[in-house]
Amino acid sequence: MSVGLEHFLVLGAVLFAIGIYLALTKRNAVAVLMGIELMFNAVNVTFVAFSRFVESASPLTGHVFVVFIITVAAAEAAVALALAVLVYRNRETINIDEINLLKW
Amino acid sequence: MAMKTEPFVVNIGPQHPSTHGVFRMKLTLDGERIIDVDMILGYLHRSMEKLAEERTYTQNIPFTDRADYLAAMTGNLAYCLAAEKLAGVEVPERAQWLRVIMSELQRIASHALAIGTFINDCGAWHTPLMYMLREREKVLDLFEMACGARLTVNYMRIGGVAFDVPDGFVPACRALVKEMPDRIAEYEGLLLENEILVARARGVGILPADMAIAYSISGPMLRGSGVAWDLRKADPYAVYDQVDFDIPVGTNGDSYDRFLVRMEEMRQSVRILEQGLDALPGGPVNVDIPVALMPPPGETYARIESPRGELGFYVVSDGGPAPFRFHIRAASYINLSALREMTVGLTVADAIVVLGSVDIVMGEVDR
Amino acid sequence: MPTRFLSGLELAQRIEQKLPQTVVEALPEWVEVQPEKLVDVCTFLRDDPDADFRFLASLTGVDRLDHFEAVYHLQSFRLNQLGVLKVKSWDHDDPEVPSVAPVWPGAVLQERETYDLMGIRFAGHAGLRRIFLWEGFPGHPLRKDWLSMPGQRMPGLHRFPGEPGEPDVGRG
Amino acid sequence: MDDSGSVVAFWTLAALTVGSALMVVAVRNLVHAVVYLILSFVGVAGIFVLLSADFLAVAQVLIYAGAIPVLIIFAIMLTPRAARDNAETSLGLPALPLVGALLATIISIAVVTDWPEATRGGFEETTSVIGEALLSTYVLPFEIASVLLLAAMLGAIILVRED
Amino acid sequence: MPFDWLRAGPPLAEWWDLRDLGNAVGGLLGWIDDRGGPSWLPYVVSGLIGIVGILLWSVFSQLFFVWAERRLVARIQVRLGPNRAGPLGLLQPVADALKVLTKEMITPRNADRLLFWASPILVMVPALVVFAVLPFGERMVLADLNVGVLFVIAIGSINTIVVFMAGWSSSNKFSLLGAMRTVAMLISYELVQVLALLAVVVFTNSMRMGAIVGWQDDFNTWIVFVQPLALLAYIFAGAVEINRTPTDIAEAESEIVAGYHTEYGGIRWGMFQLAEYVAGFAIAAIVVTMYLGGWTLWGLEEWVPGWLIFLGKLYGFFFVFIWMRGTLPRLRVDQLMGFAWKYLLPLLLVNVLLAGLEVLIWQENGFAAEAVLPAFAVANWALAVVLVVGWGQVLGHLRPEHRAKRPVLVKEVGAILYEPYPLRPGGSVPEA
Repeated sequence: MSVGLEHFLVLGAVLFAIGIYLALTKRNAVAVLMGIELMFNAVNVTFVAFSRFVESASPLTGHVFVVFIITVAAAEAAVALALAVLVYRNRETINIDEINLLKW
Repeated sequence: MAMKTEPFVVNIGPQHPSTHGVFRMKLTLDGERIIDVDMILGYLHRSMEKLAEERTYTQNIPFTDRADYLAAMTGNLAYCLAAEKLAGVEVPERAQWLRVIMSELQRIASHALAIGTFINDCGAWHTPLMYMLREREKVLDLFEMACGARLTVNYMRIGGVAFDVPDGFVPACRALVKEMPDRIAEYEGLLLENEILVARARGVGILPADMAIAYSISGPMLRGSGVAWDLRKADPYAVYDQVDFDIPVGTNGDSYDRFLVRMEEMRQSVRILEQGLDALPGGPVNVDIPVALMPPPGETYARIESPRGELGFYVVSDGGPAPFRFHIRAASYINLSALREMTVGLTVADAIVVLGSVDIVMGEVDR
Repeated sequence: MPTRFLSGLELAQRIEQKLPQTVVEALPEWVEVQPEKLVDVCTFLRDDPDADFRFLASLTGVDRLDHFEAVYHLQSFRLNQLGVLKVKSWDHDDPEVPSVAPVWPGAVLQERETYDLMGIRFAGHAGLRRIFLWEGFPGHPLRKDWLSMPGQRMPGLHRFPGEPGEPDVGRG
Repeated sequence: MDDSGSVVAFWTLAALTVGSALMVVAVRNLVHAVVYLILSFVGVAGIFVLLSADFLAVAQVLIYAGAIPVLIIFAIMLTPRAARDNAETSLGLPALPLVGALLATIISIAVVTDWPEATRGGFEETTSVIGEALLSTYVLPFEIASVLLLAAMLGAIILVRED
Repeated sequence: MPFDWLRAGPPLAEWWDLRDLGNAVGGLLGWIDDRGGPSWLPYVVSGLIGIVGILLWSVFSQLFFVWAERRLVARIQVRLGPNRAGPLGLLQPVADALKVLTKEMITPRNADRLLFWASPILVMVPALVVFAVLPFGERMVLADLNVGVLFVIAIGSINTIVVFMAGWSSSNKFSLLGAMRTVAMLISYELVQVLALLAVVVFTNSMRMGAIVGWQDDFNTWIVFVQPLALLAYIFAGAVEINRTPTDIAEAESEIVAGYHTEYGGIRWGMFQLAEYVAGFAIAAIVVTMYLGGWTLWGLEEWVPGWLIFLGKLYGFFFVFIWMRGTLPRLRVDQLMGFAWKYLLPLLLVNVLLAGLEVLIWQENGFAAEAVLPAFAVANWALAVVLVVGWGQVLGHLRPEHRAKRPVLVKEVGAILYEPYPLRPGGSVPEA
């Protein structure tokens, strides 16, 4: 029994699916953000797995991408959470069902 | 757009490391910032004023020990002054000087503890407290030598003091007087310039002079707020008019100033002690008074400068053997009036520092 | 220089000059004023440069069996003088005098204490609650008739305050 | 990767990661959800170690197990108690087939595609290579990312500032 | 072949040579290999030896240091300290441990049971795991990661979450206050830690702990000589991380009783206490490894076991923490955060820049280390003093309201000497 690229790709896919389910269904803005973070992680796993297993002249490019993703994710988390706090302050709720000012 | 956080109510006390007894502060917080303070007292209330109405004038002296149990001598003194004023008793010269000596020793002991616990409240890990307790121990040893008790001394009597001091007392007291200035200088060197202590206490809990007067604040707190007021000079009792000393006055009215004033007052007390030991005359230490002292009907208000401020006894006599009314004007209780004024807008950590700088004794607050 | 004791007679004279018909009785020891004028008198004494009583040294109440009196010891720092002011309330069941807390904020705690232990209500006091005893404690212990309160009420409680059960107010 | 240690490690870590991620969906308490999320992130860090990405593994722990949960916790604490549940919207049931379909697609692609697999083992030293790449080939994205971080920081501060 | 590095290097003396306990382990592993055991066995055996060794060492050190701290602080406080149980009171920690073990563990009714139960266990993890990358001796390291420095920082950040879990799950207001304080504080000081350690990495050009010690050994110097400012900042950040005065605001006894572990009793409280000490050892060990030459002592390690030198330095450094606890009051939380963001961070940024410049000058010109390192040391020490004092001046820590003063002495009563601060009553002096 051995572990190869497919194993990691499937793991990434499962994590991504869970993340997208969280983002789609959760009522709480913070929980939605947690789903998005999970999706980022799934993508990171995939990147690193490709970097490790796939033939390439500069295999560590995948790692560099992951570094960028982590950076951007941190920035995104900070802004998104600031938004959540702000929305709560203005609308007294962070239930995204009730945040519908932009609804057509 | 203000931050709408839920107000958060925290009970500091009645069982808390730094409420100095069973005092309870109900803090309403917004984050760490205090938006309201409520004091809840009475956990140590013993209804002394009612009990005193059932006992003779002499029997009431132990109550005054147990009101401000960290300054029993001054408590005794204030009550005896009131009773003497009411009954018209003259106190012999030697007793007067002994009263001054004991009061000043008591002031050193009480201020030492106040400074130690104050710095503890600022977050030191008991070290200054331990040093201060060492000094206090020496004073308590002297008390033990004089009257056999250390905390609730019951030493003063109406018309003098209970017993003359033993022969070894004056040399022992002189040794302490000789040693104390160095000690105080050492503590000042260690504490005054401590950057963290200054950062914690300077500018925290500011009480302006006019507010301090309006809130009936007295003692080191009042002097810390810049008011030069000391009953030992303003309304001399015993023989304070015959000793020379200075009143230390702070200028900014913050917690740090109160600490400074207490520190300097210890030094001034040592000065008074020196003069008192030199001037101590011979002679009797008390006068005979009837067992059931029955002062003529009337009322009196006698007050002294206790370590915590103006300690007053308002005693009303109806001619009987027991006081008709016995009211203690407790300094640290009334000093608490301004607590809300001083703490609202600060953080929890600051509130503890401010409370420490007020120097409350729950026995006196609740009585 | 010891504190000058401003005698009641002198004090009464000064008050009468400014606020006539407020002094009820003046003795060398103290001066009694009409309760309804108390706040005016106190404000006057506080702000008058000759009296300068900016410091309320002590506030307490006395149960004189047929009436209650509230006693105010006033101190001036600048002039170093002390004066004593009294007001009386002749309603022995429900004594009430005006609060001087607006004049001296230092009166807040002392009035609460006097209310708690003596039962004198201070009209105009914003937070007149019990302070040493708990809400629901029957009677006011410093009153002379406390041990034989009317209506067979007894001091003390059946149980600790806060425990479940009937409220203990006015247990008979 | 066919030694038994790697296989055991992979399955353990995969189970930890996926199990914790599922718990994030399942638990009702948002704070518990954050704790499970951290556990899941730590599992991902383990996966990174397995893939010999040591620098990324440590960075993952530092940022995903240390920094971002703190942000999330602060967001939770700054909003009221009532908003601390982890309930789902009515979209829960319709989302399931959608997510299932997506999952099936990705997995089929992953399995069916014939990836050009390399035969080399793990990396010896990743940190210095990443560092050099960031400051040579990818220097422009690197700078843009730093500007983005700065902008995000300023934005977050301005958003929640009390005027 | 696993653990080649353990068997590499010059053949040392026999396996029983105390100078290097790695010898014994290497001998054992070689013995297992020779007998043809399964390939995973050496991993498991060496891991177990390391883990059990670190665990036992940390527990016994903690017990000893509970006693040592009480005795030393007592000495600072002019009293005796524990002196009844056993000779010199040495058995006092044993008695304490027995008491803690037999006490009831109370769970508050409103506590979050899962997290309340898990926190005391998890709090040990970051404290202990750090030791995995720290070399106790030349080859005595459980896993000499090549990202060791980053690992240490990453593990430290987990601590934040555990403390928050403990405080939040207790359902106690003091705990929650303590937890939020800790979280705010730790994330501020994480940056300080990173920058302080980064300056070291710039010099050593490696994040491997072993290599950092090796660098100091090669150049016969300690990094503290070339990076004094970084050490100073790291000590402060370390004190924050392990909740010691002047930075023990997370469990400030006089304010919030015991902070995040107010509700814990019995052995659960004991775990927090143990973790606090072990984290303190970890900080001290990091300081010793990164700044104070690790297990080397200018050639003495040839004669004295390196791990003894390491432990000696570690305990010696831990004494600094005890000393701090005995002598300093506590800062307020906003002062502590202000100190990190306004004072330490700018200084450290300048420091990292300077370190980079120095290394650049050194490498580009190919100077000899013997010539260039003393020059750097002198320059950096001078600069550290200038920066610390100068930045303090700029921030106004030497303004009048920060300086000590004396009360005014008066003879006559009645005067009013009050001078208001330029600020609102009841408020505090605004930070510069």
